[in-house]
Amino acid sequence: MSIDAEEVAALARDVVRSHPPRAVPVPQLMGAWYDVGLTWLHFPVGLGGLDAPRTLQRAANRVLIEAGGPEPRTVNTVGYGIVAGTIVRYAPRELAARWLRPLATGEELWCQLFSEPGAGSDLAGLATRAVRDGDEWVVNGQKVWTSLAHLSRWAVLLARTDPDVPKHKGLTYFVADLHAPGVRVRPLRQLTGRAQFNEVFLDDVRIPDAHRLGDVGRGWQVSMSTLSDERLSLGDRVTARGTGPIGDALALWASRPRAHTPVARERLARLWLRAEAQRLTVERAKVGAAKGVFGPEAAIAKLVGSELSQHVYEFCVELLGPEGALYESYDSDLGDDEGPTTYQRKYLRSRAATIEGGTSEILRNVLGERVLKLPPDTRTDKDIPWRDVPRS
Amino acid sequence: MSIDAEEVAALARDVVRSHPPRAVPVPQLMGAWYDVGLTWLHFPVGLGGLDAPRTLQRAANRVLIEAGGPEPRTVNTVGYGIVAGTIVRYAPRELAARWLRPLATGEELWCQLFSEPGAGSDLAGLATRAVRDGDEWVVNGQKVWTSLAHLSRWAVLLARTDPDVPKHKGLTYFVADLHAPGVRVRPLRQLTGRAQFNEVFLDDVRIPDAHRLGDVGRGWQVSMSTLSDERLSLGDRVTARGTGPIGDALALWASRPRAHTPVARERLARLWLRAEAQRLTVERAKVGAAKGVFGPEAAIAKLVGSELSQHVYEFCVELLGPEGALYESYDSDLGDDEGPTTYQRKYLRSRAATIEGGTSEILRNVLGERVLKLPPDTRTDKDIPWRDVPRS
Amino acid sequence: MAEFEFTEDLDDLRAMVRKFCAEFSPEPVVRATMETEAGYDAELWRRLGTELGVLGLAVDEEFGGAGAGLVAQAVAVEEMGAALVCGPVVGTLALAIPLLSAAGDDATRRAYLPDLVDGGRTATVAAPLTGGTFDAAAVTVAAKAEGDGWKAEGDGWVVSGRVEFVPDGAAADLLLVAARTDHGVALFAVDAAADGVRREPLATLDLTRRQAVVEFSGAPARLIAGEKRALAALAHAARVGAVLLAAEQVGGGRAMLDRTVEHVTGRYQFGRPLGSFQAVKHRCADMLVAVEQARSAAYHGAWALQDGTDDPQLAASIAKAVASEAYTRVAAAAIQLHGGIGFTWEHPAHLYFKRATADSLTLGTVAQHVDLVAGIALDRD
Amino acid sequence: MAEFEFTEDLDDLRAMVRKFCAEFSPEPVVRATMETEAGYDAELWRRLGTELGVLGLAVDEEFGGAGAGLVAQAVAVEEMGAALVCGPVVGTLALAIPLLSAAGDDATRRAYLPDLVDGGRTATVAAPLTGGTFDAAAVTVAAKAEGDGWKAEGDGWVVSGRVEFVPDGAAADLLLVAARTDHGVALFAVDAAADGVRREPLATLDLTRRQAVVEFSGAPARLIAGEKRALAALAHAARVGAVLLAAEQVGGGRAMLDRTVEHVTGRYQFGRPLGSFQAVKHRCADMLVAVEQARSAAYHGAWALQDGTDDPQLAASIAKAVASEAYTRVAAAAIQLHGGIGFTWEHPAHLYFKRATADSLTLGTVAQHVDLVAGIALDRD
Repeated sequence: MSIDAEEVAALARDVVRSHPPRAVPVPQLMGAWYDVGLTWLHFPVGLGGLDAPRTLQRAANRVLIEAGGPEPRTVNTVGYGIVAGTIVRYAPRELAARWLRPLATGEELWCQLFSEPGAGSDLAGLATRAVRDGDEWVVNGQKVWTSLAHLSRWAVLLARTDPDVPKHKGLTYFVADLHAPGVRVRPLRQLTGRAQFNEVFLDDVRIPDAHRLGDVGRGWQVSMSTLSDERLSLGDRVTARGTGPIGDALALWASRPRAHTPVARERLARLWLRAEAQRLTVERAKVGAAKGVFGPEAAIAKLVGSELSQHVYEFCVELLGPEGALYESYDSDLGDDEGPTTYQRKYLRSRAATIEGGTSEILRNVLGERVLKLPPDTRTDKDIPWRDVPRS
Repeated sequence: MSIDAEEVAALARDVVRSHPPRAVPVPQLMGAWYDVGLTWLHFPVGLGGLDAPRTLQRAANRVLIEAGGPEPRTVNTVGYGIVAGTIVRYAPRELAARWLRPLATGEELWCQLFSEPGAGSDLAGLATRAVRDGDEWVVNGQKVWTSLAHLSRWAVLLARTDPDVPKHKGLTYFVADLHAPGVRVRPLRQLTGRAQFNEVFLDDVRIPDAHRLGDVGRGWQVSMSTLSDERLSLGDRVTARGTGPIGDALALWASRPRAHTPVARERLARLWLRAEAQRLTVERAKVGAAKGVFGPEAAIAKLVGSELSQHVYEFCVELLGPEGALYESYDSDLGDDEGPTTYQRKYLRSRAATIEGGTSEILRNVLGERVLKLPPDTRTDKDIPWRDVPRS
Repeated sequence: MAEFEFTEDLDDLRAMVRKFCAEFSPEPVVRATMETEAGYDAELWRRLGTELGVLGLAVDEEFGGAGAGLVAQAVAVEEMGAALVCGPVVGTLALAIPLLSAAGDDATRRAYLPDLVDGGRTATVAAPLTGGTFDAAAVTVAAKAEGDGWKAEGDGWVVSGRVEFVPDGAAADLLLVAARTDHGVALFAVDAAADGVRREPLATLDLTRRQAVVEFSGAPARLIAGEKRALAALAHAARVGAVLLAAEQVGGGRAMLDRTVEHVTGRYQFGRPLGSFQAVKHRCADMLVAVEQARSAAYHGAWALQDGTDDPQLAASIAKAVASEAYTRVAAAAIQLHGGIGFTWEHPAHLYFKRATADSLTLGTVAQHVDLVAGIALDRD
Repeated sequence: MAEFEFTEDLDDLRAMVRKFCAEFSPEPVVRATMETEAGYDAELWRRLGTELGVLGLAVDEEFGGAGAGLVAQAVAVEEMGAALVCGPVVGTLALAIPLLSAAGDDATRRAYLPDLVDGGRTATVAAPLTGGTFDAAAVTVAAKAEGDGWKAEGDGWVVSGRVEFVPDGAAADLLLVAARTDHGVALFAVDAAADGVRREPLATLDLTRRQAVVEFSGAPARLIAGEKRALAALAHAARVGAVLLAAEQVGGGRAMLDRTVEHVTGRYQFGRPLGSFQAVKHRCADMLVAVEQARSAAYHGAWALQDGTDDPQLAASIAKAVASEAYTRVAAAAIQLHGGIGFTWEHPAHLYFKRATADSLTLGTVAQHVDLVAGIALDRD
């Protein structure tokens, strides 16, 4: 616990010296990074960490990135942000060791089998069943909105193990092997023409009980701890003024001087102000997070950022004028929508921003109930067996 | 029933010829108007009507107004729009005759004792009690948001006669004499500094059972029939382009050429468009109403009009710049906020527009549930005795 | 017929078009058609013209139309919009037919209109109309008389130049072209199959709504109208086009609202129908308000142009501005209220959202029409 | 101190000011004070200066201040705004003190600042600052030297002219006046009690926030700064003023949010607390978002001006634009969510709504600051 930012940076410099990021393949680099304990500084020694305060993580990552290495999170998005913390908290050490290193190096990607077509925002209402059979569980159901499933080796899975208790109490959290028999992954084409997400069908998929994380019936609590990891990692991110969607709008603006009407200029300036207020709020949240103080800023960031991105790309498409009604192509290899692309595609893609990862409606509930402590909505589904809850 | 618009107009011309509106006092003019049966054409003969279709009313009113007479509704706002239809439907003929003529002439003004401080939008949750005592009822409680109470002789009153049944079922509808002992009217000062509304305190006020309109316990149904009268009268109103709040903004705009920035111009044009779309929607509703077809337009008109008026006066105050932060005076004789006044006062007054006469939240519920037939919110108060409903 | 008097005839017309679309252009047909190269089904278009007779409702009977007026045409377009019917609605119905009706002499109208009204041929307009009005200064095509000066008969002209963003430009049989002459801007008819016409289809955001770049290099052209008539007719066509697009936007918005109400009524979360949640209900109410306001604005526009009861440019810009804003907001809300499923290719919400976007960028953006409104309603005196 | 590091010192300061306001300026005191002629209680103001020492937090210790920086001053102003403390916050705290700090030489600062910081005297600035920046072209006062040219000592000048909308203009003891001279615009100090000074109080929308018209006719004036220093200092004061008003807006918005949450939690309709209805809850959530964004923008502004870490005009305009928008929206939402009671004179919501309105029209409207932001963030290169 006595390690400080300077020592962390020194360790990091050793790694990038012995494994020059621009020369060494990522898995090898990130393997060394893991072995030294720099991947998650606050994890135990031997599991990619040094039992150090997580606030030091930025010092390590800065060295890595400045030397040309990857932003670690991008190596295995779901694995870093959502899975690793859950594994280290709930998996036996031996399995954790088995899973974490290839997770950290990116050799085994992870995805998340949570959402279902029938559940939507009501995640705890999910219907995928896991039935115990000796030392194994047999899983049947359908998951959706799974990014990376077609590339992943492992998934964290939330399934219903007891339909006769209220919905939050009958869930259990598993690690599923996506190479196991009975798993079928189908890309889900989006309105952009691309497929960034998948449907995953689970037919009699067998999972060893050892791959259960947390107690039977405690899946909801386990998944909640995951969400708080996600929130804690906010502080690692970097935001610069005029980047992200508003950066796109600024670039478009600069390239279209003929479209510079006073009215459009004012509209863009107001978007810029919202983006900047938002960015500053995230910056403020980081300072708080570094001190262990978590305010409402993460939920606000998602809520405002997603709605803002829609308004920004609406502005872009209107600024394009008739050209905004063109599109490069809907024919596709079903690749994803990430990375540089056209304004029109981003405009379409932005429609999902207020749905994925918590709808704006749910986020406003969260702000109202968890932050402002307003009384909950009348609930009729909380205390009755899941089996009896009305469903579509 | 065979009377037509031409005959109605002829009758109206007779009245204005024999009682020249610019020469004869209003009560005398409107008395003659009533006696001929032109006040509410669809009412029975002898009660201010001719048993004629209400669609002919416009023909009569046009003659009156063109001859310099008052818009009849303004003679007794609440009486015409809300009370008269209820009286004619529920009061014994003798009492109806007693009440309607002075109502029509404006000699006895009416007001409405519905809202209560503890009920708000939940009108049916009201707490004013009426207890039977022989041939009378004894009423105790407090009403609020009563316009004209200090000038009125009579009021329609909704009171709880049975607290042991669900809230909608325990209400009864009365006519209260505001000159009766136990009635106290207190003006309620608004944020504008003026007092347009009153609080009315009822302490052991005695009402004869004959002044009950409708059956005991049927007050809710009676009050609902009142609301639909209000909606039906929409068609009588006249709206011209560029009048109302947007007219104020246009006048201000014309008077301040130095404030004509492109950005302000666009903002005003967008407000103008909303006002115009709104006006056209009311016009469309009138055509439908004349054919007996009632769509969602009346609720939309209230919802949009009230929010628009706020945005319009926000624009005005911002256009005024530093001058917008001035105010003529909060010292007042507690007069009301109607009639010509300053932009700043209208700006303040407009904040009530989305609250009075049905909040915007309630109106959106109405549009969602009654027009779009969406499923109702979870209700916990509908089927239990009023006495047991949780209250603040 | 007084404004907003929807007669029984109009109701019947609406029911007929709705039924036809439900039967012959349901969603699978729309999806199949939009994936074709042409982007529309010529046979379906012909049936709309002949069987239903809804392509020339505002055209005089003398020229093959129904003489029923622009309001009737708007009703038909609204229903076609609600069903996302693929076809040259913008090019032929909203622009070329009104343009020819206003610009051509009787002989010209007799020559062209009946085929367009029957749906046997399609046409479009190659002229700078993207700003919401006809912008004569932006004409990019030049016409040269092979003889001298104006001719009563239209032959003997050639046109050259390039026009971007021509609606339905790749499929149209007939191109109505605004071109600069020595005597000002005039209107010409060009056979799309003629030599000297090159068309480059554009990949569009809305696959049901195509555009093309059209390039003329000495293409033979027939003079339809000289400057005075041409300018007035092009301005008129821009307004009629705006009003008909507004009607289409009303139809699409209404369809999305209905669809959304159905979804949130039947779908349960947290043990309750989604639509019982106030946030969902209120957003639906806002969609309803938007659609109803758009309906008022669009039909006011149709009645005003039909009966001359309002400033035509003002009426058209009110219609287009209000309906564009409404449709895009309603379609976006529909996606949101459908949740993840509304974001998939399989669900029709995106088809409407894309149509709403394309409509809002066609014949003038909201900002451009707001500017036009400001010019008329605010800048006077 | 890094940006957004709210140290324990700042937390303590906040708690102290909050406690003081709760005790000595609760709502009844605010109401009583706002009905007085002066509109503020000189004794309370003096206590804020001496007992609490929160009027000169950003002033160097040498001149009687605490030398704690602008962020600390913003914290104090936020709390005073939350309590609607009546006093010359705009004139003295937000404008005159920063202006003197920036414009005066040491002797001048020693002469004026300690009394202002103590709260024993009040001051204001009579200069065209209503557009959000100092507008030298709009100066309406002329200064004439009784001797010749510039003087090192400030005596021997007289000023004449009329200035509208002077914040706290009627009550201020000292008037800092921008006036035109033969050598450009300079800054003068005028004793408000001097001959040749006439002040006409204005009836204000926000009774807790007074203004006046100030007219000078040959009033004796003391030169504080010549053109170069005057222009820079006036621009600086406009920015500090914008940032401090933004902090006040954050305080007021937060107070309204807290008040509203309390109301909708305790008030039942339809058998449930109002706050359990999603429409109410979501509107509260939007209020929270607005307040939090305003907080970020306001304190970024304070830190940026304190530490020089951002373009000062950009930082100030971000603060004022975001916080103005937030406060007016939050105060309006508060009235709405209180229902009828929120519209009464008895309920405090209107006091905040009027303060929000007045603040949004003081030292630049939202539109003016948006324009300033556009000039810096969009128009470059």
